Amino acid sequence: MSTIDLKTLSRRSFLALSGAGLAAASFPQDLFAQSGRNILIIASTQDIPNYDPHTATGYSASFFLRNTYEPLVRVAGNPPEPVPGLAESWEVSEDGKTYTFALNPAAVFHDGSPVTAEDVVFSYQRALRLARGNSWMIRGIVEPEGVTAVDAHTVRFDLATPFAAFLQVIPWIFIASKAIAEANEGGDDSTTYLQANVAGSGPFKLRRAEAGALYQLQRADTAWQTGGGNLDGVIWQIVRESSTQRLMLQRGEVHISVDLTSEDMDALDGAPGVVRVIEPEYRTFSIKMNTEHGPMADINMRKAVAYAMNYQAMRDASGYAELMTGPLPNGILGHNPDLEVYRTDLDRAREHLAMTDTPEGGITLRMVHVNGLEQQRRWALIMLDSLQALNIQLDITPMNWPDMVAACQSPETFPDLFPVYQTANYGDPDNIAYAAYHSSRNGGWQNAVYHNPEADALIEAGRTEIDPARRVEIYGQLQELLVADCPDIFGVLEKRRLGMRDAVQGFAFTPVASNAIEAWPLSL
Amino acid sequence: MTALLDIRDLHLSMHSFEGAAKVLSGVSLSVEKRQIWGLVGETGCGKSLTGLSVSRLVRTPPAEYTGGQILLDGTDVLGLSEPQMRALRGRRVGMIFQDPTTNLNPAFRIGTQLMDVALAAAKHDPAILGLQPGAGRRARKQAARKLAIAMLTEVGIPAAESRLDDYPHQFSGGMRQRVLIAMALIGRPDLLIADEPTTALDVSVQAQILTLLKQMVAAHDMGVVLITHNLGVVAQTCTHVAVMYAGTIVEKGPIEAVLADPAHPYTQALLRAIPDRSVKRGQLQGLAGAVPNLIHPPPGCRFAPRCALARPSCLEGPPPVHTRAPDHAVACPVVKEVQNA
Amino acid sequence: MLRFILRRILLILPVLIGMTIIMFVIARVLPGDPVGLAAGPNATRAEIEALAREFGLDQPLWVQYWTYLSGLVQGDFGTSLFSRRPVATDLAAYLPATLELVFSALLLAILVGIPAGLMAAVWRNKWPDYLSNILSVAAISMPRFFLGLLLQLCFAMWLMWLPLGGRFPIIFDPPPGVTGFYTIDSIIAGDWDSFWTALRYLALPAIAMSLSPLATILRMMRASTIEVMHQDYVTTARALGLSPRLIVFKYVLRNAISSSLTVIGLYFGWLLGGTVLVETVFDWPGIGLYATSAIVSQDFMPVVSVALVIGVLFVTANIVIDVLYGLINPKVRYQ
Amino acid sequence: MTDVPQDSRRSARAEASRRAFYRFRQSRLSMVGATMVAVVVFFTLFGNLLAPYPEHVRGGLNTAERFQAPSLAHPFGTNELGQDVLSLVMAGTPVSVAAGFAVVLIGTVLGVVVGALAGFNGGWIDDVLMRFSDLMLTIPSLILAMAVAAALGPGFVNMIIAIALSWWPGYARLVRGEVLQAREEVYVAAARAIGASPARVLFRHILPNIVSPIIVKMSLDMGFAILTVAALGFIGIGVRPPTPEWGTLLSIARNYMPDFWWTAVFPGMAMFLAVFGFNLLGDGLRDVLDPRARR
Amino acid sequence: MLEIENVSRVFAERKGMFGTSPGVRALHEVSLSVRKGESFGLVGESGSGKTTLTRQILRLDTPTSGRILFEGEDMARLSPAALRALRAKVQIVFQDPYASLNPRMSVHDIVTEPMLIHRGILGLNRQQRTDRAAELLDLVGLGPQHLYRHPHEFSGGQRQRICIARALAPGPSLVLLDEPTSALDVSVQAQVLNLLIELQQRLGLTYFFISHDLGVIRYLCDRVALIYRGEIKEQGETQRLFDAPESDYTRSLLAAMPPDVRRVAGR
Repeated sequence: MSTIDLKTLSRRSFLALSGAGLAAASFPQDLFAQSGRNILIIASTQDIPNYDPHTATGYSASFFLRNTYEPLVRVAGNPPEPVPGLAESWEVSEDGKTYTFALNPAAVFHDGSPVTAEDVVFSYQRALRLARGNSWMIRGIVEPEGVTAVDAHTVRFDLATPFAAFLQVIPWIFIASKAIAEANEGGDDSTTYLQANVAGSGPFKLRRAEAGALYQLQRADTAWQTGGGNLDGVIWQIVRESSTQRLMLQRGEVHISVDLTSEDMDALDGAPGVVRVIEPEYRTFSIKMNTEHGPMADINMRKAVAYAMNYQAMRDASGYAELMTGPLPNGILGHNPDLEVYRTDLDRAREHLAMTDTPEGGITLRMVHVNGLEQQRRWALIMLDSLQALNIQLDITPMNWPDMVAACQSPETFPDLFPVYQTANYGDPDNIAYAAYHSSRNGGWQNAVYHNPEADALIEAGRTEIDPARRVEIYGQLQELLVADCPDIFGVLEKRRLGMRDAVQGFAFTPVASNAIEAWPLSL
Repeated sequence: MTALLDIRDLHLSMHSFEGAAKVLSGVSLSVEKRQIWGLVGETGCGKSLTGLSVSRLVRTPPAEYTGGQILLDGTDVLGLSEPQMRALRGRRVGMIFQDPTTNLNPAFRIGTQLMDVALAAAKHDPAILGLQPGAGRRARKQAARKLAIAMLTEVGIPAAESRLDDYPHQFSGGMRQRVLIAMALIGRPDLLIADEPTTALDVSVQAQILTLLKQMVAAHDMGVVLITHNLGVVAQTCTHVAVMYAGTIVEKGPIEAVLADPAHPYTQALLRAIPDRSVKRGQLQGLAGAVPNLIHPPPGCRFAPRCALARPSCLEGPPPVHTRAPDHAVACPVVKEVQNA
Repeated sequence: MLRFILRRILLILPVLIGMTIIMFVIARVLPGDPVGLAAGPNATRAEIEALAREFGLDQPLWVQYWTYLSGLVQGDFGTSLFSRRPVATDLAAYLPATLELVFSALLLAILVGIPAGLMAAVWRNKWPDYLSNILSVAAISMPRFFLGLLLQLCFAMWLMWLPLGGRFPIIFDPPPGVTGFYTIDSIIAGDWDSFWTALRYLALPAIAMSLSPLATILRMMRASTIEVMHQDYVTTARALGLSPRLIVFKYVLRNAISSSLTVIGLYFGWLLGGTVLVETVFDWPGIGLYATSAIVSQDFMPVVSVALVIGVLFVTANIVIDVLYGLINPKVRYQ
Repeated sequence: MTDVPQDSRRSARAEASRRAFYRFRQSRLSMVGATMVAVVVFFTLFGNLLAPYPEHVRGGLNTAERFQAPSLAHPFGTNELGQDVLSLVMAGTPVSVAAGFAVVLIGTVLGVVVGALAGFNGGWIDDVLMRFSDLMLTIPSLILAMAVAAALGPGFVNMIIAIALSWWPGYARLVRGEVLQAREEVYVAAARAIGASPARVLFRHILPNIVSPIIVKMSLDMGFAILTVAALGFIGIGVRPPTPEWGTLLSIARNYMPDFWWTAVFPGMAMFLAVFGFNLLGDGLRDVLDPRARR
Repeated sequence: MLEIENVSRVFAERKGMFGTSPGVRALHEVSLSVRKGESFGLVGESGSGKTTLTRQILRLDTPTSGRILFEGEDMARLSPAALRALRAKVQIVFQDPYASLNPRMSVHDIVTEPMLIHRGILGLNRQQRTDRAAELLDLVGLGPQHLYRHPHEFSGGQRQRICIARALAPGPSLVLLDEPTSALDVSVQAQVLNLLIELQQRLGLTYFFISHDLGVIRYLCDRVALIYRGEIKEQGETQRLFDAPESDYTRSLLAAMPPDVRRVAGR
């Protein structure tokens, strides 16, 4: 390979080479540059089924929207901090209820028209109106009439209640062009149009979409953002097997792979031209228990299971991960690393089991894992193995995600045990606390059944409190309460695993939605 | 003068799961030009195998020739290589089989099939097409086509030229058999083997085809072996007859001699079993017993177990052949004794 | 002949209606909550109900069916509950990929299977026949997905001769679309580099798909050749001195192929239905992958539509086979 | 008097089966197939007992020994949870074979009922039943099975139901064709002429004479049923964990290729060999039982 | 005993793959009568409608028009029970002895089956049926030692004897013989023909004998009818028909007959 003069390598020879699959294991990523343009290729298992900025969810859609749309504020750094997006600057009132954003006058949509405060108002109202996608993050906090255009480049938010994490959630509410949206209203609030078209002001625009295969973005000629890298385009390529992603990364056929397993990371260790990013983040992975119905409604049964669980196997099977200490992600604001939590202790497990109605075990518990989620499957098997010590059988049911969501609607249909990831969309304890333990979320998958008025009160207090010290105190109490109540088997925090070609420049890890890569700062 | 076809003491075994069946044991038959030999016998007596052997169309294995010769104009076909054999088929020996429906390829026009045979024959004898050697492909094809038309006309197919492009299923049974006769004769063979050519046809059509056969023999100076189980057909058509039983020829000779004076008990029994005008109801005589197992055939005369005249000596060895009248041969020791006595 | 074709084409209609009814009944009788997924993990019950209303899923089954059918008449295959894209758009994008794969596999199977079957019959009970017999049973027994994985393991992962998966190097635009078949499009465009590239991407999945039909066609061809060689007309042809070559390649081949045709028609449908597995292994962006993801998310319209398209293609293929059969087989033609 | 016929009856049967067995043995491949099936049946019966790590079959794991390459202790290596792959593959035999057999059996029963009804009655019953099975055949079977299995949720029984649902039309067509053919046999006309009732004609004269092609199809289908079961497992909608089904094992293992190839290759080979055995056996049976199809 | 009055049978048009074939007129205004105790011969070439006519008589098929009377009763109007009873009285022997025996059944089962079906009429118990089967085998010249063998173990002639035994089992008065000897060799044919004559004399049977072989017809039948393309061309006493044929068709058929073998000899 080294004999090839990269400068003169034409499209023709590139095709020949890529068609041959390339005999050498190291495929010089520079070849991509020789294709004439700097195009970054990201491999992911996940398709982008929908890119309406106000209804789409999932990290693949997040990737798409973060690069084609612009929110008021972006998030960057580790720990994550709000940085200017459309808003050049912002002010917060003393009581934390009024936010005023000054828009960047240079900001223009892909069609060249300027981004105005009206577009912001339109977008927030539309998000709340459609009530899908990320709007749950601001529901009850931002009311439609609470967003007002002060002037063409100033927007004011009057919050219904103070919200400590407000600046952390608005990166996920994207601003679409009111003019384009209204021109394509189509009787359905533009949803048909926007799920397949882009009306954003992000640095990239859509060039090619082949559902299920790839989405190619192209640097917008109107890009007004500053400080970017040299990318001409980005391709989000769907590669369903992580091992394939890894091989492609090794061969240089992709630049970034966002869904690698720990085994893949091990295999990449020392691979030439590959950089591994293994960073802690706030995504929890725990096993929920049915605190309301069936054997797990008995706290002693929950504790028995929590003590019986083989935490070492859990950690082993999770690869790059650390065991959680309590309900909140390690290292997040208010997290108590000294919390005394459950660890494998069969004697204590049997003690607690003896206090239940079935002191000898002999029962069968039901655990659901979601089809296709390998780690959940592993945990189900570990649970099965662990429970054998208590003479408890485990019935493992793989379910499709929608069926599982449906099963979450009532305690009667919720399984005894259900492992679940909770991704942190924003780096605030409220994210996990509210989503996973507040009773208002009952019936949803994040917290199907657990409710405890004391916990609710603490969560609400933590949410509306602005003083960080006070919040640490509140979350400290909440953690102790939750450990005592044992609604979950607190699992692991998996480290984020990204694989990257060393040619990728300008990457800075941030622990929120870190696989929805922002391409603007990157260079090849 | 050597005979056109001279089968000498032919032995054929057929191997199967049960063992080797001696399906032909010492068959001898000599056919001259302008003779029509009827080869008659019951199912499984070896008539068809004898006919197929002349063209060497019996698959070996499972069959195996264990003795004898088949001389065609003095050449033993059993000693020929497959390509040499191919040169004889169609050109020296023509064949017609029983079922005109299955013997024509349904996927090809009859013209194509006739012309292919003519062209194959012309490879070994260019004179058939009436062309100089080295004539072009086109010319050969055209000559073959002309020949096919002539042949079809000769076997009595009206508007032959227009029917060349028809497919077999567009012909009636009798017409198909005429086409097959044309195919068998297009290479101008000296010998024609016709294996039950009329069995599948209705009586009225049968008569026409047999008449046609006789005409063809006269016109082309051929020898014919007509294989049939129907003595009526033999009586109608043949000049000579050979009666087969269990792989042997028990009696053969000119048709008048054999039919008027059947010597072999089997021939006699066969004739007595035919319901013809002279037989009154209830007077027909069948033949008791069954055809012997050819894997372990009876020693000596194979007909002995069913024979009314059989005596212990019949089982001792192959029955001696003796001549009863000129060309009238019988393989039966008893008859000989009776005659001598 | 033309009337026959027309009538057969008209007969597709009841098939379509029947298939859609069956699929509708099956999809609706079975448990599952497709709306739940489509609404997203954070949806409330009210939102789910609203979505169900939007898609008419709260209507009685026959109303839903009627809506679907009347849309179908106008080429509207409904909308994906999950992506909210029109299914017709997706199908238009995925179908050419699948067809290219299926046709290549079938072509390979025919081009290798028919001569190999003929040879096996000619060399009956000799070693090439035994070998082809063992290999073809093995090929039929080999799960396509396992074969795909092995091919991938050998040729893409270890030897690295061929790509792991996909259809074309993604940083390049595929050849300009006329047919949607990259190989043919690149030939049309005269772009040989693209052609070889497309072919290399096609190679492994096509081989993985073709092995089983290849073996079946081989066996079928062998059996029918042997059967034809036992026909009386072949004996007659031999008795009249035609050369073995002429007999085999002219007289036998045409008759034997016509009985193998039906198998080829059946295999077309089987391949279409079975692309799911190979497409999954090779990330081939076709309707199989599309159907799989729709099935997993219980997205009804794409599943029905994919089944429908495959069904119609299958029926169409059989019409084509019937016509071909008639062309080869004069008896049928003139009846 | 009665002894003689009894005796001859026995000898006739013996002769017929001896002949069939001879024909079967003639084909070495059939014998290989029969041997392979015998091995498969052996593992079906005893696979669970013979597994070197029976606790792994029950779901036990050992995360300290993840992804061990094949060795003496673990001839097929270990998987992502440190389970012995050999044990899982052995224990997977009964799953696949039982599922395949159940599918074929249900398909046969349904197909015979439908096909016999259609072929024997003719008329509109035939039309309706056959149009329906034609439609079912038109719907791509794998997609249908996947859709049904996905909707019913994973599980051994659900999977069997899903596959059998798309399996019976093949039998219905076969049986109908055979019944139609048998209906035209002279001995059937003879039975009707002596006044046999339709039921008698069907059960005494037609069905016994079409058993052979059905058995042949069943034996040939066994392999394909096992394949389909594995295919559903591979797509990820097969049995429930920890049931060690081959397709499911393969589907999980493909994530670990090429480094941990043993987790994929051994279950795949097991699948292939089992199907291979059944297909060879089915071929042999066809040669013996269904002389019409014999080459 | 059997009256066939103006029976026609038209097969409806059939839809083929490439088009429709028009209706086929298999029988046209056929009228015949068979007297008790006689042998009635029906002669015709292939496709002349012989087999279609037998199917009508056996009620395996229904005529398009016309009626068939058996012992004075219109068969079309019989109750199911009466039709079953009639089935015992009218029996058939088919042409092909290889195809007309169920290969899965033993001779015992084959021969006792009609008795089992008509046990209501015949009133035979199991043992009696077996005994009668043995008698019947004896009657047709096969020993009872063959009772538990299967059809494939028999030669064609023996099979045809089994078929005859089966036909006789329910005690019929009319036996249809559909070319019963045309698949047999001539020596075997003679035996079977003689057996038929003997049985007729012993049991007082009426035969409806179908054949394309004029020789066999002449040998066996008292009266004969010629059928050509579904129409009766001529019928009458056998001797008269052979000596003084009236229709052209009969004449041409007789002309096509092979000559008597013995006469050739005297040529």
